Amino acid sequence: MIFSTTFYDLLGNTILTMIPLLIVALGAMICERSGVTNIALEGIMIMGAFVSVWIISRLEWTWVDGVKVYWANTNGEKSLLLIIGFIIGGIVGMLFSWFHAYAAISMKADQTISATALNLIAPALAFYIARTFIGGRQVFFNTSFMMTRVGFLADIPVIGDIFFSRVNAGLYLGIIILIVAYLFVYKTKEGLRLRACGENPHAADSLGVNIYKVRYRAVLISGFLAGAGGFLFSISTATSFEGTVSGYGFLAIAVLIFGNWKPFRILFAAFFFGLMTTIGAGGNSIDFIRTLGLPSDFYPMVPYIATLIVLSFSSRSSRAPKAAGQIYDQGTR
Amino acid sequence: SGGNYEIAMITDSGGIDDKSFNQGTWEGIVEYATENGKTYKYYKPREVSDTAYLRAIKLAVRGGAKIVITPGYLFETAIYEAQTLYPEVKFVLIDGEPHTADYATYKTEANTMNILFDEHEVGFYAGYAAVYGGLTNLGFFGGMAVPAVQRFGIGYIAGAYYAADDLGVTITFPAEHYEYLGSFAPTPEAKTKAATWYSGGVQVIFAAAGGAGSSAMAAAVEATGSKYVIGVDKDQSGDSTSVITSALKGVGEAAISALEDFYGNTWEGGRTISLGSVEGGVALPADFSRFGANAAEVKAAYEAIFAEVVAGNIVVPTNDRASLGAFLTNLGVSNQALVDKAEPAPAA
Amino acid sequence: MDYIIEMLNISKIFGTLRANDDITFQLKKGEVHALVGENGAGKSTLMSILFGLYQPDAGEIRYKGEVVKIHNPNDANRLKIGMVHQHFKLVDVFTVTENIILGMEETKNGFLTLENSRNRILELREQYKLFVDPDAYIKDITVGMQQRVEILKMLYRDADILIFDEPTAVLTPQEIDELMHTIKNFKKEGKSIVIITHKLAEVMAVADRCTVLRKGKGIGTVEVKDVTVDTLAEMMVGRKVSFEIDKKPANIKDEIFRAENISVFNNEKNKHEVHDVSFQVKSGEIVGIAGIEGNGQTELVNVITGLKNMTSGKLFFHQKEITKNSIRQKLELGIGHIPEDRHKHGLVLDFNLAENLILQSYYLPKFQKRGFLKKNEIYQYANQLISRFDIRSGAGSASITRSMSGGNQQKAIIAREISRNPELMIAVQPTRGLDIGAIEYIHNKIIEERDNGKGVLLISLELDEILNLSDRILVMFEGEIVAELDPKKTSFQEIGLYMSGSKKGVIAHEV
Amino acid sequence: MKFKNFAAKVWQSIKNLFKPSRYQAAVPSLISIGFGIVFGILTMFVIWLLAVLGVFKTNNMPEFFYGVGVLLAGAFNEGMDSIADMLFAAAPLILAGLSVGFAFKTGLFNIGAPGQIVIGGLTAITIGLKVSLPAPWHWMLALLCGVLAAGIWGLIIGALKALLNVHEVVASIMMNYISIYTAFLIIKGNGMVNTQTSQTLQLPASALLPHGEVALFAYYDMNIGIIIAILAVIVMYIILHKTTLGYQLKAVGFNKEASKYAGMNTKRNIMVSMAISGMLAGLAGAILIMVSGKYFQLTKEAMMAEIMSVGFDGISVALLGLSQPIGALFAGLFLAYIRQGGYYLNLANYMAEMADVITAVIIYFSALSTALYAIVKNRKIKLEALKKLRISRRKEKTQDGGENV
Ligand SMILES: Nc1ncnc2c1ncn2[C@@H]1O[C@H](COP(=O)(O)OP(=O)(O)OP(=O)(O)O)[C@@H](O)[C@H]1O
Ligand SMILES: Nc1ncnc2c1ncn2[C@@H]1O[C@H](COP(=O)(O)OP(=O)(O)OP(=O)(O)O)[C@@H](O)[C@H]1O
Ligand SMILES: [Mg+2]
Ligand SMILES: [Mg+2]
Repeated sequence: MIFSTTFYDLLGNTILTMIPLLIVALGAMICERSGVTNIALEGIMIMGAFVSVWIISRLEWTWVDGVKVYWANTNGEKSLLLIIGFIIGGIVGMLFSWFHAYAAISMKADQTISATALNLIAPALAFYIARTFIGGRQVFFNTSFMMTRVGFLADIPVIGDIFFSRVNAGLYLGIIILIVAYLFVYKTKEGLRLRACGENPHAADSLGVNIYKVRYRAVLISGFLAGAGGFLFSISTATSFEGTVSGYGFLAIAVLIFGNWKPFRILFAAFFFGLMTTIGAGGNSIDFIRTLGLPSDFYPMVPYIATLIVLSFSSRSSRAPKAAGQIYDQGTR
Repeated sequence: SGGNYEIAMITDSGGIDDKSFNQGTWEGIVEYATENGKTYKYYKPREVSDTAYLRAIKLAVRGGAKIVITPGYLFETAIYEAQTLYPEVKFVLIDGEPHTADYATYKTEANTMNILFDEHEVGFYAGYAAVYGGLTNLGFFGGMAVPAVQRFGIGYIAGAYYAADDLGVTITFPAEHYEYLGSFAPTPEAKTKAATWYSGGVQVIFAAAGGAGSSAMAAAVEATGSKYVIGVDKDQSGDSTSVITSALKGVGEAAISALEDFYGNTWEGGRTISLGSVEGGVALPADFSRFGANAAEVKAAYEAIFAEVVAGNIVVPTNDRASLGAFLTNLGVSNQALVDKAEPAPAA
Repeated sequence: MDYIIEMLNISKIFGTLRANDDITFQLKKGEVHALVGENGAGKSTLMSILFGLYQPDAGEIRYKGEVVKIHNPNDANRLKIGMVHQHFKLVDVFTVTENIILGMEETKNGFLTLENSRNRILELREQYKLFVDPDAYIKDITVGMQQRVEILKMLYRDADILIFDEPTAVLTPQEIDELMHTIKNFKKEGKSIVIITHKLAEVMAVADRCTVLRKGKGIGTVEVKDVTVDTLAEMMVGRKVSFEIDKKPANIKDEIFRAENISVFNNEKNKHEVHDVSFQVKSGEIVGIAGIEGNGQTELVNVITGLKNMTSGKLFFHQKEITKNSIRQKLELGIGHIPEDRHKHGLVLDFNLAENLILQSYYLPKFQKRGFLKKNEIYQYANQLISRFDIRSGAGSASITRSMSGGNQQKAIIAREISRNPELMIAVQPTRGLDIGAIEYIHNKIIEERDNGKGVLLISLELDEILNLSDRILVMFEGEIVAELDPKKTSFQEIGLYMSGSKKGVIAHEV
Repeated sequence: MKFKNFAAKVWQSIKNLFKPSRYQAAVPSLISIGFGIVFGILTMFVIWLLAVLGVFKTNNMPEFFYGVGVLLAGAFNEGMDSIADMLFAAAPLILAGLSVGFAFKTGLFNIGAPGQIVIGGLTAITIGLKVSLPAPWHWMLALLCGVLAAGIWGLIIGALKALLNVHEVVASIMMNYISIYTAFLIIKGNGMVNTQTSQTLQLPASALLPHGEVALFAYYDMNIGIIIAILAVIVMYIILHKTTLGYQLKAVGFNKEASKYAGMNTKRNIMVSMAISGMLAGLAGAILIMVSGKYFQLTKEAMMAEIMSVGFDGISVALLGLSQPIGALFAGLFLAYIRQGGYYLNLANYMAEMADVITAVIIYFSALSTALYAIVKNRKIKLEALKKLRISRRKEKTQDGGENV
């Protein structure tokens, strides 16, 4: 290796924190670019994570004469499980976000209110169901997103070490989603219409673009990514899910705004935040930081303070989609 | 209605499924009650505050409770009030002793029984087994710095160095690999911390930190080389393949024996019993298979050291830095930094 | 006679208001049909219905004789109906091309391809002489160009029935001429055109027939060649209206306000929005600033009032320098400002009328005591202004301004500014989009101010407004004052030439 | 004479208070409360049914009818005790709701209330433990400092927005996390930790909010918190609707550009309203913690679940209360009431979280019903207008068949 292990760990752990943020924030970007704000991400993540993790935990083992036997052992089988979980999480998130879409788009309701409602109900509901049907808050699972080696690619120097050995499979998903999201928003006609709806729905409407359809689609997409992101988050954070995504839904909103509603700036924002979190958590086992000899309660603050500092320099030019958060009503002129 | 439920448990914020002693206690109660056909139920307080806990106890009594079991030191003040308020009701306080909010007066009425555990002993076994099993680079996650958790940690340190001394190996346990996280939740932060430690060479982390332990397990599974976690309170080997052993704490058994006393009219309240190795309150699980090749020796060594402790030949330091310091010096070890971390000297 | 479009007995209701009340409108193939009426007469609404933006509550639409339902603009497009809206419907962060193709994009294996569309636009541009850069961003081009984009939108969807909603309100005489020319071309090609306008001269110039609306009702349709401007005006307003303003000769006294070498540099566009502008306003005169939208008038005004910072230059009020004064200080000194955009700057639409009438003066002892609002005084004051300036609204002083008609919103602003009794009144586009009645009223108010020895700085895109009111005319082009003219000695055409930069004059600076 | 005007003013504002128009606005909230409770009851029924059918096994059968009883009985389950509990619990909720609602009224989304609550509580604790003063002064000082500190915490967010254009939602979220660890730092750094429980130390009696001796025990449930909250409501109502300050803040909230045009200092106004919003949250935090037997627990989760949650509840309260001070009062009381009911569900073998489900559903429906209400109203108006139209047209027709020229 050319770099020290700590360097690779730093990257590895950064990726761990960054990927769910990236994916969820990208979803939110698509949503807000269509003119609908979505602060329900936290709730949607919880819902998606809860159901998908639950199902995964049921799928991953079977009883062989009274003994739990994990069948998903090889990378292949694990990946399969992960794909399943990812998709289930996404679908659940999608269904859940429909409530937001219905209220915000069809009913022209206040978007903050309906989103807040979803944030409220998700943990309560997950908790309730878990208690009642699983008999416990936690859902334990055994699947991990870590891939030891990705074939020959792992042998490429540096690149291989960073991207293809001991990587969080989420990384690939994240990158794929990033690229797809970018192409969708900037290179397709749906994307053009999406942005038009977020900037000036009246213009889009007068050209026969169906605002409602575009916005529904956008909200559901963000629902899917938030749900799937929730799954990624919990599966790569621990071996159990306890009905919380510890505020990462809100952090994703921060990342979205930090990223100025643009895909690659969102990537940067997520990476920056992930890096800071890693430094904060790795804290006193990273030598050059330990030498500072700060109180241990200072380290967890690092990512938030750092983000605020960066924001106060970078926010001057930040610009939200013009129509974001505004109810669209043909009548109003 | 509202029913009459004779056996009542008040949960703390964790709830009956915290995979820790709330759950342990609850399972004990359920086991006893179902076997003996008693009515039982748990109550969740409105919030975390002495007042709310007391109200919950009130509610339990209103619900027909004859015996109220409360897990955790947070109930100390509430029980202090309750025991005099409801002399006809029996109270079992696990991990604590009743006292006033300002700690001025401790008082345990005849209708109250306190159960403490010798976590330091099981911590000791955990550390001992780990090192004996060849894991010489250690770390510790504590949820927060309270006596029970500190006892786990201090015993762990003591055990580790004791084994090192026995085997004549040197172990690595720097102060920065011993932390009270200030969190019981599984978070990326916790996992990152564990991952960083593991790649820094740590082989095993004793996680007395609830869900944060689960993050350590995730990190262990994904780390290169074989990395392990030592579970806490219950046998957590089922939670992850990385759990090499667990520091058992018999809260369930404690609850059961208390109930047996109560229903067998052998209730002796007004006292604090402390359950250690002798009483079978703390131990490691019988299954050592995860130690792999040398599972057998480790098991044997553990049983030997267990006997020593029971016999009183080894006095495991409890939750004060002084005794830990002394213990280490006897072994000819000096790791003051670690000792300070284990029980921080209260700031001025 | 074959009608291509017939709108029969159309009614449209907003809340309790009958925007269209049993209107019948018939468009012949290949004719230019003018649609006139006061503000709020229902012109835009009627055409929005034809374009599928609104659904009529009663009545039917016929296309070439058979009944059609137009549920949305797509249906309209299918019938080859296109519309240039009064308030342009453009996405300003998109390029011209993107704006034009939106809704009928071409894709190659899933991805957007602009090439063909772009070429098509270039062709249309040549064919109709509608010059605009297909790759420019809307936010960077002038209103005139934006209108061309709107027209190109229609042509791109090769519409045969073209609706123009007040297209000339924002154009220079030259641009207007061009537009009229273009419209005639369309007619030659056999397209049918509806043009909504307040300027009867234009009706006379291009229209074959004219339909007049008043207060949501159809007053009638006439052959333009059979009528005069006055008859049309009378049909619109329901009474005789005088066009020439009786204006006493100005009696000009000493200087009130002076601007010295004002410059505003825009870093993003990397050019001067205002460059080295100097002028003065004397007591008792109206100084008119003419110019095409986007030549620095807005920036100049914002600098004077303090909404924008200048790069260099000085401002003097009664010879005292006020360059660094805050907006409030300027207001207190006695500068009144009728803003260009009544919704953005003029009013807090969610406040009621009373609350809006004290927007700059709420903190004065008159309306406030130890931080508490004197509600009674406030509402009394409001009621005074309401009666004095005859502001009409649903619930009087307590009516939320959002619910008021544009004309009355403007009246409210003018009432507020005049009643603050400022030394210098800066009036930007005071009559934009208002009807003859309202315009007449506001012009008289402005002249009243001047006759009371106030100084008035009038910025307008409407040349005849400038010519009729001003005692002195400054023309702005690309941020500079290119001419100072005497309204009695100059002409429409001359000013137009200066405005479009094709003529530069020597300016007698008297500073 | 002077007194007369004053009395008149008061009377006017009281009349204003009870203007039917205000209740008009409340109708959707009431409808949705109805919806929410019905939904809750249905859910409880389903759970009961599933339990009876043995779809899931449970240690104790839920008791449906009894459960509905205690839920609806809410704060009346244990007479005075539970009423006291409700008022006690309502006070911080009301204040948090005021905080968020006030920010809403002035065009800001103060999702930073949770952090400001932490700072308010932290400061109160610090003053309580580190300063020694006789009774009234001590708690008053603690309360005051809590309010001010949180005000500054809010001001930071406001300043970041006004001066550096940092989106207040992001700033708030960051500040929330920062507040937790700031609290830990200060508490541990100054030996305010109870090493036995890893909680903050017990506050001295002089630093506790006064509480009546209606109490059951030495320490007590109901205290003057609710009175403080009501005072705050009145003050905020007056500020918002009767003062130049409120006028300015609302103006800037509604239309920043126009306010600037009118010579108001918009940047300052944004900072001021964030500061005020923060102060209200700080007040909530202080009265939340200045209670015997209530502590900061030094874990992230505990801080979120026990302290910051009040701030997030504040959002619900504000929304349910239509961002109006009076609204916050009622919404706060209602939330406390239903939570109380949820708490007693313990007895009926339902989980207390049912209350949260109900609240969430209520919020959701309040979003819908506001819209629905508007739609229905417009449709009614429209139909009438149309009827008029037809009639008048029939008249015209009969007068003259004259169609357009
Ligand atoms: N979407 C709407 N909601 C409510 N009222 C409306 C709406 N659109 C138009 N109106 C009202 O209907 C009436 C007719 O409006 P319209 O825009 O058709 O008038 P107009 O003839 O175009 O006036 P102008 O010359 O100012 O454009 C006006 O009083 C207007 O306030
Ligand atoms: N002195 C008065 N004269 C006439 N009408 C008044 C007077 N005072 C109040 N009103 C009417 O009563 C309404 C409510 O008055 P006020 O503005 O004091 O209440 P508010 O609480 O500020 O209303 P909002 O909640 O809309 O701000 C005002 O909108 C106005 O219509
Ligand atoms: Mg119009
Ligand atoms: Mg008001």
